[in-house]
Amino acid sequence: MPDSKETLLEVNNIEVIYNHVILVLKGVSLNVPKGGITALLGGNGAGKTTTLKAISNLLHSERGEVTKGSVIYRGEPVHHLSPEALVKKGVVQVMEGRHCFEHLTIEENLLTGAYTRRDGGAAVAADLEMVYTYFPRLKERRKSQAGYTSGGEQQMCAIGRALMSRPETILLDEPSMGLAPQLVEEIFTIVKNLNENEGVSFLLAEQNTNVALRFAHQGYILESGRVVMEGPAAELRENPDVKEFYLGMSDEGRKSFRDVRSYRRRKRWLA
Amino acid sequence: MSADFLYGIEVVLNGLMAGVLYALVALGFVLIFKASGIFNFAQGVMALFAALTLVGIMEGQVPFAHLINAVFGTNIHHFGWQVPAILAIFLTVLVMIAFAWAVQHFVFRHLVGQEPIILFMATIGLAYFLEGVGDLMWGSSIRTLALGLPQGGSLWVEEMTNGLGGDDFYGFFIDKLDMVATLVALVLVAGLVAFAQYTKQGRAMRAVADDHQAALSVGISLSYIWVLVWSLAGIVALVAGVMWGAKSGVQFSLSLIALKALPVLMLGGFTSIPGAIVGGMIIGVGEKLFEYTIGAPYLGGATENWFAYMLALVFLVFRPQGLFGERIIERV
Amino acid sequence: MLYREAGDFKTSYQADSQTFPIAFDRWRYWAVLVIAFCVVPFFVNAYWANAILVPFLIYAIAAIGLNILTGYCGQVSLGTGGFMAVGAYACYKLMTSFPDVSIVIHIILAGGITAAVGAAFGLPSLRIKGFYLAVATLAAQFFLVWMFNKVSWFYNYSASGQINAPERFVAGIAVTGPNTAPWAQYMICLVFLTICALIARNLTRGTIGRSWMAIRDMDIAAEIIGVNPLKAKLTAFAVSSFFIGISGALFFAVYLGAVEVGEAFGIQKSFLVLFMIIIGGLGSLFGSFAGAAFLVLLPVALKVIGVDLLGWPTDLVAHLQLVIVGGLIMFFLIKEPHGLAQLWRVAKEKLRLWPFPY
Amino acid sequence: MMDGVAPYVTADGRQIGGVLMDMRGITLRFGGVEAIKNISFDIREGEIRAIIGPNGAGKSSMLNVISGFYHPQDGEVWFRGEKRKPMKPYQVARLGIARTFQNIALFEGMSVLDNIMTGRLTHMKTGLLAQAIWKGRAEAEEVANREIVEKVIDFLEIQAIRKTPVGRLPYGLKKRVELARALAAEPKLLLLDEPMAGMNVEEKEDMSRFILDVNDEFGTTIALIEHDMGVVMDLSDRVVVMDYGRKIGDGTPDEVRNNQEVIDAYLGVAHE
Amino acid sequence: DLVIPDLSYRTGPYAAGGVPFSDGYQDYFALLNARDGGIGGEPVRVIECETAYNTERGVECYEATKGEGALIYQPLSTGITYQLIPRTTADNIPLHTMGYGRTSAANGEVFNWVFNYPANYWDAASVAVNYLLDENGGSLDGKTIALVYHNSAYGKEPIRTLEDLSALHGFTLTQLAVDHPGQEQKSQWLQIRRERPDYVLMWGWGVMNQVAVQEAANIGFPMENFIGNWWAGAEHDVTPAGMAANGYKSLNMNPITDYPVLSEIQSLVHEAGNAAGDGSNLGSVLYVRGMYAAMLAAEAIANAQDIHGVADVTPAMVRDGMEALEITNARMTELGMEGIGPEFAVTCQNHGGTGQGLVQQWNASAGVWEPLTGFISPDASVIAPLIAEDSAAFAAESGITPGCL
Ligand SMILES: Nc1ncnc2c1ncn2[C@@H]1O[C@H](COP(=O)(O)OP(=O)(O)OP(=O)(O)O)[C@@H](O)[C@H]1O
Ligand SMILES: Nc1ncnc2c1ncn2[C@@H]1O[C@H](COP(=O)(O)OP(=O)(O)OP(=O)(O)O)[C@@H](O)[C@H]1O
Ligand SMILES: CC(C)C[C@H](N)C(=O)O
Ligand SMILES: [Mg+2]
Ligand SMILES: [Mg+2]
Repeated sequence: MPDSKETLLEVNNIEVIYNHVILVLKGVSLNVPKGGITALLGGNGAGKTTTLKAISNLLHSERGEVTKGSVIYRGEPVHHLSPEALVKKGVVQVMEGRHCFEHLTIEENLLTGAYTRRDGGAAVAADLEMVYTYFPRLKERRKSQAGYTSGGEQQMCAIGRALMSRPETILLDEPSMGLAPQLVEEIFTIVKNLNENEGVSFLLAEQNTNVALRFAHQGYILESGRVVMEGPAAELRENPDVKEFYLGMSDEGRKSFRDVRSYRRRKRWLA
Repeated sequence: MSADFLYGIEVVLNGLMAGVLYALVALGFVLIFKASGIFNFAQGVMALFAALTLVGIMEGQVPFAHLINAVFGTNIHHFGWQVPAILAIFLTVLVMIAFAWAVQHFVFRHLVGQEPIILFMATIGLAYFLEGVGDLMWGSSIRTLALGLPQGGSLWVEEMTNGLGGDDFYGFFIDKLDMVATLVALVLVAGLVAFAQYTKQGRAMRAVADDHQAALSVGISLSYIWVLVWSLAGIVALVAGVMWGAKSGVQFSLSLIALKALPVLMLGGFTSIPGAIVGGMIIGVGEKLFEYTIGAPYLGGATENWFAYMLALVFLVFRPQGLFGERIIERV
Repeated sequence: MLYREAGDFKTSYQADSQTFPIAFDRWRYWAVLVIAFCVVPFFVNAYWANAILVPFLIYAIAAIGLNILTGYCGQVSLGTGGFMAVGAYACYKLMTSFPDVSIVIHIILAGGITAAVGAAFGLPSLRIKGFYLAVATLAAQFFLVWMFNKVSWFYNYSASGQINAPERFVAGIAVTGPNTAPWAQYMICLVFLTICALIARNLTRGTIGRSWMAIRDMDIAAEIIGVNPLKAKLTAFAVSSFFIGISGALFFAVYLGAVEVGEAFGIQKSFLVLFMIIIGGLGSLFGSFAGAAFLVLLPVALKVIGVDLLGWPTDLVAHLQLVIVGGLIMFFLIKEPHGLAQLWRVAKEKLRLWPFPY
Repeated sequence: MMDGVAPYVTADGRQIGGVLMDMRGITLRFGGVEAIKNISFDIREGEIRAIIGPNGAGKSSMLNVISGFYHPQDGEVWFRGEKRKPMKPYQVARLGIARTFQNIALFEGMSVLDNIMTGRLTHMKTGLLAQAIWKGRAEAEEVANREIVEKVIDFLEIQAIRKTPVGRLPYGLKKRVELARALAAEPKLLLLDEPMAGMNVEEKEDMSRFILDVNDEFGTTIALIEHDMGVVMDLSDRVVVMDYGRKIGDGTPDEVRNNQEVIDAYLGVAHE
Repeated sequence: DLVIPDLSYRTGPYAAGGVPFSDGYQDYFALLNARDGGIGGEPVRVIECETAYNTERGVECYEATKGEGALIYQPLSTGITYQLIPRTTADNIPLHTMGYGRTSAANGEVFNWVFNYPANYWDAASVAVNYLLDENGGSLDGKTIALVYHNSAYGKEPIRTLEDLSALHGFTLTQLAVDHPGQEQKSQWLQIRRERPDYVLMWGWGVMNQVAVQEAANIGFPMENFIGNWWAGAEHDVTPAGMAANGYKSLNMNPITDYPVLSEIQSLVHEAGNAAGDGSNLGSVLYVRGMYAAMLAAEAIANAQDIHGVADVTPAMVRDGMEALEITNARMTELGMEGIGPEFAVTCQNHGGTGQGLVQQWNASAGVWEPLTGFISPDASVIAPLIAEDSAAFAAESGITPGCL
């Protein structure tokens, strides 16, 4: 657990509507403590991505709107800020689905990450090296147009790009998606290192509950646009419902995917 | 050398220069397309508007005089002063920057992340709007642009080359205005290429074109980038307006020069600044040469418009992204 | 609740895929048809026919055509004016060469000829995409106009290159020529529009429509799941041009009666029809109607308000009209980028939820 | 069946037939990048074949070769005992090969139902004219195919979103719709590129169940790329492992799991 | 009251020409209202309608105004004229296309409702050639004339006449088409520079005119050998080229002088605040032509009032007035427009007037068009058969039996 109880980012009871008619978040509240790693869990369509976009103000371009509630960063309301103003304040989001700049090379992609920085070329170059050490694969492909790299390479590129802005808070949307297992571990290790060594705070939406809860300090579970459970990660990990539905463990430990068939049907019935 | 051949060369030379004039218009398109994926239909109207504004300011005309007179029953037209050209150009540039800001603030800010065709449509709305505003502001009569640009064939060139052919060769004809335009265009292109390739803003601009959302997410200010490029495009439009306006007077039809720029864009590639100039030259030479060798003698003339497009079309079949355009990424 | 889906259960897939699955919509649709066919013809006068209804009906056909190509198949075309010209000149040549054959057949044949020309100009779409293709279709536009202007065979060698529609009859009633009654003009266009809309509806809801939309949304994926892009694109070009050709024939024969190619079918026409479908809504038949109505009516309405009601000078009104039309286009796009059709859909969704806000 | 490879029966009693698809010495280059280097493997009728490997190993490229989107510089593709001529992707689809994509490739402008109906395109044959008239043949065909699609919809439990435009769906459901579209084609061979990326365990379980059921009930052969080793190891009958475009392993899950090269290149230290 | 629609264009590519014409047209009626209380005591009501030179809007304007009791149409566009010919004929409203439109409408037996006096395009071609004949001592043998024309129905009108004339007089005719809008004419003018024709004739409108004048100056083509038709000879066509345009010639059907009527308009209309436009066009070439057109309409209406003995005439009566129109020098002088046009009389057979035109020349330093010649007559022996042929074809095509009403 991070020692400070200071809240960095506070989401108060927000409601989000898409296209004027589709109500997606129905009053979500979150607290991201300074220097902590907070996991946002939940099934498909629970509203994780929407929550992150509401925080980083990227909803606008998807015809979504925050109609109620407030987002407070360091004690200041930020929901009227533009996304780039938020980046300048140190909040950067890694979007779901990679969103690399296809026509730019991997290296140019990474450099755009440093767009808001004012600390000179040397520092940027140093960080570029850092990203390359995290993701050697990117170094090999640095001159390729991002559009022609593999899914995983693009994912690395998106994460690397966010790191390039030297943020103090990172909103990570499904960082592990499409990455090979050892890279997943690696990414979370990076998250942990940044968190511990540089004090970067994280809010991460993840489907890979297993890993996420292993690295996070606390977690929220979202279902159909509402927070249904919250607490320290360790507690959540032990919660029987979480175990069953998010970690895929029953009392006997992990089941084989082959064996869940009939069992799953029953669960649905009950639900 | 035979006169026919020499005239062929003359046609090529003039085609090159005409191409440069097309390129001046195409440049504005490229800038905006490169920075936002917006196919700016209003580029031609912007050229008209910029030129009108320049003339209006120089002549000390009262903007919106007609409207004011109609509403208030007054009868004002002129301030009664003349503004020197340099100052007027400066003021016009300011107007174009204000215009860029307004466009971004009132329109495109609200359309971030929309599909290209929607953005294109918005620029069509903008074209109508700006055309109306231009008319309201400065009236719809033909104006003469008195910037003192040189006009007419260069006698020097004509005399130097007179001896190349026989009696029925009169030396090469090269318009002085075209030479000035070429010079200006080259300077512009060099400057813009440097800007786009070697500056941070240039890179950001290309990023924005690829993905608005992602650009926002890394902290690129779309507003800033867009105001910047629209201002640049506005200035380029002013240059184009001045050059074309010198030939025809400043009038509505100036907005139609956009049609001459489209094949250029297509051929050069929508995203390439050098492509605009090279494309312009190829189109210019191609259409003039075709008209000279085939169009006028055998097809009854006036083939230039469609030939330019056909030429570009044929090019595209082999290179769908144009000569220097960014490769269209096809992946699953 | 005024408008509801609840309680509207379908018991067969057939019923489920009908055009208006909601009973209320179906009623409204029939009501519109009845009014259009049985009421309007008795009231239409020359002004309404010539200034508003006939152009609206004809542009709606063209818009449906272009919407198939651009809205459904995703191929942006700026050749509409040229293709309308093909329809018009084909119709003219047929009318003057075979005066005894019914004009209805001529118009349909004109559509067919346009379809062939359209498919030929659609060939480059296999390689060229997006705005590049849009600009490439301008080659068709300029070439066709030039050709109809240059080759005197097309205008029967008349001195000025104008073509004039001779008088023709359907069931003994003049539908072209100066003595056509406004209601007859209106009816023939309405009948064509109704049939075209039906065909378009049928095509877009079935296999062909889905392959078009697949190509539009993601051409590579479409090819990988089994859409033959050549076939899909060329049929889209052909079908689209068929409608556009019909609208061109009607435009010439029934509406204007005399045209000069550059003026009537110039590049402006291509843009106009494209604006219609974008404002109306890409990929929506309703949008084609809405867009055509919007762009035919708005200028007239503004003029009537400005000049006739407020008594402003015409030039001022004309300039303001540009400002307002442009402003409205931008305003609508900001409010709803997917056009009037989408605005309508959202309104319906809201209505359905009413009185709750969401 | 073909190639004289003996059929075998898996532990859970499924019948695995002969070779359905045989990739022989495939090499694929993009400019300087060699994405696939001389790889051979086969897929047998009725089996679930996994392809795994680190990011950028060339897995997706391999699927693209199979579906005819990439044309290898070298190598042969044999399908059902015949050497396949160079084909356009849509021709491949007509052979009965359907797939899903790593970066979801749904038709965003269409409803879920229409998206899935596109999966039936290869089966629908009425001509333009009949469709223009609609009543009669076109409608009958539409209804017949709609019935099949509805079965798929039921099967994947997405009835509720039938009419929703896919653009509005969350990631996981999109993946499911993509699977539905592929299934609707009733393919011989189903290629799945990371079908479970971005899903939580519960959803992965659902997805696994669907995959197994398709395989079981319809006997569809499946080739699958996946990074979740739990899923791969549990579902697949045989696994190909790729690294830097090379094949570094091929065999049953257990064989692969214990292959040192595979562990070094991909699995990393002791996986669960 | 007497309803006169004015289908004008004050926007779009041809606004520069549309504005002064419309100003003159309306101001003259305003003058009649202010000075004489209308025509024959009946006030005139002008309804302006903006067409933007666009045929569909022209049709819309026609339909919108005809119900008001419109007496006569003057659309100032060949394209719109072609739409209106069948419509006005069916609706029995006279159409006056002064110096434009369908040339063969001069045959009043076929085109009962259409008038194109005092001259048409074929006349113009012939007048230009006659002028050149005059310049060259009666022979154009061996000369070359290039025709630079707007690639539209309008621009193509004179071709057939010029072809006939070239056969007759032995000059060589080169045709150079310029596509709308005509901003880029380099090829055409390079060709002219190469071929050095003796004369260049131009059928242009809109931006094409300004560019052509500039390009001619650029290649150093002698301006006095460059002659535009009467739609390519207004002030705004030459001013953008500045001094370089000096000496450019054009046809005109209404010489520019200080007509007394202009000062009347100035004092009774403009100073009373009733000017149609901003007042800046008063006395310009197209303004005077618009005014001239209005005068011809007013005279026809007055004629109709005389013939039928009612003040509030109908369109059919106006047609009768037009067919009986006779413009004499005395009348023109009386109206304060001495010499604004040739004397002519309209008959059922001839709706086209005498076809006379004059040549004027631009004096750039003074900024005025100076008449160079008096009215020149066209060669009726060439024009008449052409008109007969074309109108006969039209009559056959549309099933009209020629005859007077
Ligand atoms: N642009 C949009 N328009 C309309 N509805 C949307 C839009 N984007 C998302 N939604 C809806 O909002 C809900 C929440 O979606 P969101 O993407 O936030 O879920 P998520 O938790 O991130 O899911 P996943 O794990 O699948 O990414 C979903 O039901 C989805 O249908
Ligand atoms: N069209 C292409 N042009 C150029 N390079 C390509 C292209 N397609 C793939 N590559 C390159 O080939 C390599 C293999 O890519 P592929 O997409 O097959 O990887 P993958 O195994 O699917 O990886 P991941 O697990 O990350 O999806 C990558 O390095 C990629 O950059
Ligand atoms: C009427 C004139 C002003 C000339 C014009 N070009 C026409 O249409 O004929
Ligand atoms: Mg998400
Ligand atoms: Mg992959």
